[in-house]
Amino acid sequence: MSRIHRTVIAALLATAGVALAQQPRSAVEEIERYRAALGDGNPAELWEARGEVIWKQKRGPKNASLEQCDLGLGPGVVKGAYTVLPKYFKDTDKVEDLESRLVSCMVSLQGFTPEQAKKDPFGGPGKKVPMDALVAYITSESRGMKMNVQTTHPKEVEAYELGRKMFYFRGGPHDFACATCHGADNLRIRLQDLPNLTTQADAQKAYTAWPAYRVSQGEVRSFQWRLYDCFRQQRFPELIFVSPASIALTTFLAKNSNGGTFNAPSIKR
Amino acid sequence: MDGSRRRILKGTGSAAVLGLAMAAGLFRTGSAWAEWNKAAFDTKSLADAVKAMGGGAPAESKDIVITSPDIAENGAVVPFTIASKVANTESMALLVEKNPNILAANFQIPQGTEPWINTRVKMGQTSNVIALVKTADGKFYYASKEVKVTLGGCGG
Amino acid sequence: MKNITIVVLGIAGAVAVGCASMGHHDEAALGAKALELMKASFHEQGQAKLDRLEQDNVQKVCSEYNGDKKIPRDVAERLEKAELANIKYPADGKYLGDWKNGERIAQSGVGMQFTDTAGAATGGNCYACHELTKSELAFGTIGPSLYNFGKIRGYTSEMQKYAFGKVYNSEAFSACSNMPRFGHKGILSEQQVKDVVALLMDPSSPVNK
Amino acid sequence: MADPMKIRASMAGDKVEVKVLMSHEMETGQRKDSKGALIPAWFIQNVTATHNGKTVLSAEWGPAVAKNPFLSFRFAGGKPGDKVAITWTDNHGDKRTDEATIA
Repeated sequence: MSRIHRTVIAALLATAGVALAQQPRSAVEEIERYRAALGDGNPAELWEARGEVIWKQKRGPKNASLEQCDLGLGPGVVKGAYTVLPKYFKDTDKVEDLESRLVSCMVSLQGFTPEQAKKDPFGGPGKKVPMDALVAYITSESRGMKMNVQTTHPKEVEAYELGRKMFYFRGGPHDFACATCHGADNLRIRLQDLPNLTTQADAQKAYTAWPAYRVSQGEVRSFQWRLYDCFRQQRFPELIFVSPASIALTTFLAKNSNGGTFNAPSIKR
Repeated sequence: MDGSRRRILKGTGSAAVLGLAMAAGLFRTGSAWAEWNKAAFDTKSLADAVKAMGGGAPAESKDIVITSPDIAENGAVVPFTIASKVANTESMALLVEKNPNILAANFQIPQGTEPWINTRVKMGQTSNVIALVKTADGKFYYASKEVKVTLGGCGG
Repeated sequence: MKNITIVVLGIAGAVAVGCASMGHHDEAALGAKALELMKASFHEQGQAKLDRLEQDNVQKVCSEYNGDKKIPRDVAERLEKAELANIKYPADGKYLGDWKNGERIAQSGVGMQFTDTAGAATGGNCYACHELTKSELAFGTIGPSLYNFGKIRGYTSEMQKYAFGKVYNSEAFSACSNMPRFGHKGILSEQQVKDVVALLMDPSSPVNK
Repeated sequence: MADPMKIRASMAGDKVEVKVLMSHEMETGQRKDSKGALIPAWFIQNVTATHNGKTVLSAEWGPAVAKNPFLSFRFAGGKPGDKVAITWTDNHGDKRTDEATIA
């Protein structure tokens, strides 16, 4: 698959020919136009609408909705909640990101087992899962608001520091760490720009653009999915959904984006 | 989108709603509803597509404008706006020359509706894209532009 | 109330000075804890087993020196020397393979992910990070441009050997380089490394046009 | 049953601009699944838009229309408070109708 894509790029850029060779950024500019054209009418809105329905729907053994779930700003407050996550929650005595918090609420409010609540973390072709829709809905309710992740509780401090260690952790057959690709300014893989997640400006730009509707997959992808797929490309084993490491790394990245204006679900290639 | 402005008709497959839709004049004629020009959607070339739509040789026209990025970051979703200033435009179609079947979509433009459509199609590879206009007197006109398809990302 | 405020500020203060105040011991303890956390947070899938989280010396050392914390010269030299010792140069003394194969390897990023078929031919994905030929404009910039690699440096056997060693184990020449150790880690076979060397060093390769 | 559409209808000068997102796989019939078997075609074939009962747009689509389709068009004669209804039918015979009020 990817080999075919490579060939496609090679072939088209070759046929694009001299003009492109003289002005290599013009290809990048056209891709900017492409992204702008998709901005109006993001299919993520379909997930947001479905998520709002699921949020209010009575489900699970307790036949209850999630409406009383405390996402960090108090029970039932959805507006702005994503800007303070991940966060320490007293009831679970854990730092939780949005996805793990939803799992906790599905267990405590709706009576699902943790296994049931975590069973389908990501959607796929012909497979719609509640988690993607809930994430799309809840994050959309923080659009336009500033990221404001706090590390006041010792467990929040610890999660941030552990996330930082993980960010620089080199491993696997390729010796890759997150920092290999996301630790310096103005780098790119092929033609894809790489945010430097250790700087505030880039971290803000990157973190506030997830979740995203990926046109290549026709799905809304959550931040948990973003980390899952990064580690796949890092040649690491499979990241477990809402695992402590995934939450620690999210805490590190989310806090680095503080002050950035949240603008997702977005739309990406 | 403001949820309060949107009313959703539940159970749209039901006979009741179907009856409602019919009463509302949703169906232009008895079976117009199910009209889908299979022959046109099976064609591989512009000439064959026009033929399947009941026309002769189409003429190139500067009164048809295709707006799209010259390079698509992903062929799965390529945005297009097609607009026609051809007098008495009755329908507008979007065709992708190198797709397995050339015709992507065809729009009937009734009186009062602007000959202007914005939609998104799939492109298997870099290709010419054609906007095809049919006028009320059965004549066909077209314009085309090339769109290059890439796929970025980490690879592997 | 006042007391609580002071406690909270105390913690926040500790965070603010965080990295600077933390000694080697703290960082090491934190690293051990992070590894423990990771081991509990991944599971094996396909060819990607949990042993991929077991760091070798290079990975361990290079995880510590990041951001503004540069690797001390003596540590770097020790690391490079140890890595140089484990390069297996070709027994036949020939370093150049087929540059056309090398180009295919440079284009392909397939291999070693848990979604890849184990044992299937892998790529080097050189273009992901390097400019190599003028015909491929979709190149990355994590590594330097390698265009005209041989032409600039000269088509000598010493340079061929250096290129082989660099692709085989980059850490032997530049401690904590971001470049994978393609030969040492078994990502590419000896023949594949030779093919990539040919892409860089063969006068007829498009890299040198 | 298919998910609801998202319909936005608003005045753009003297015309009504309609923007619709539909939830649909738009499977081409050319893709293979992980086992190499062809995934059958499944796509919206007909779309009709009405304003106060009068057809303002009708379309025939092939499988080349992108997944989760987006469509925008403009028509004259509408005013705020009027209703716009959109109906799609796919090649399985599934239908969906949703309605929006012009803002």
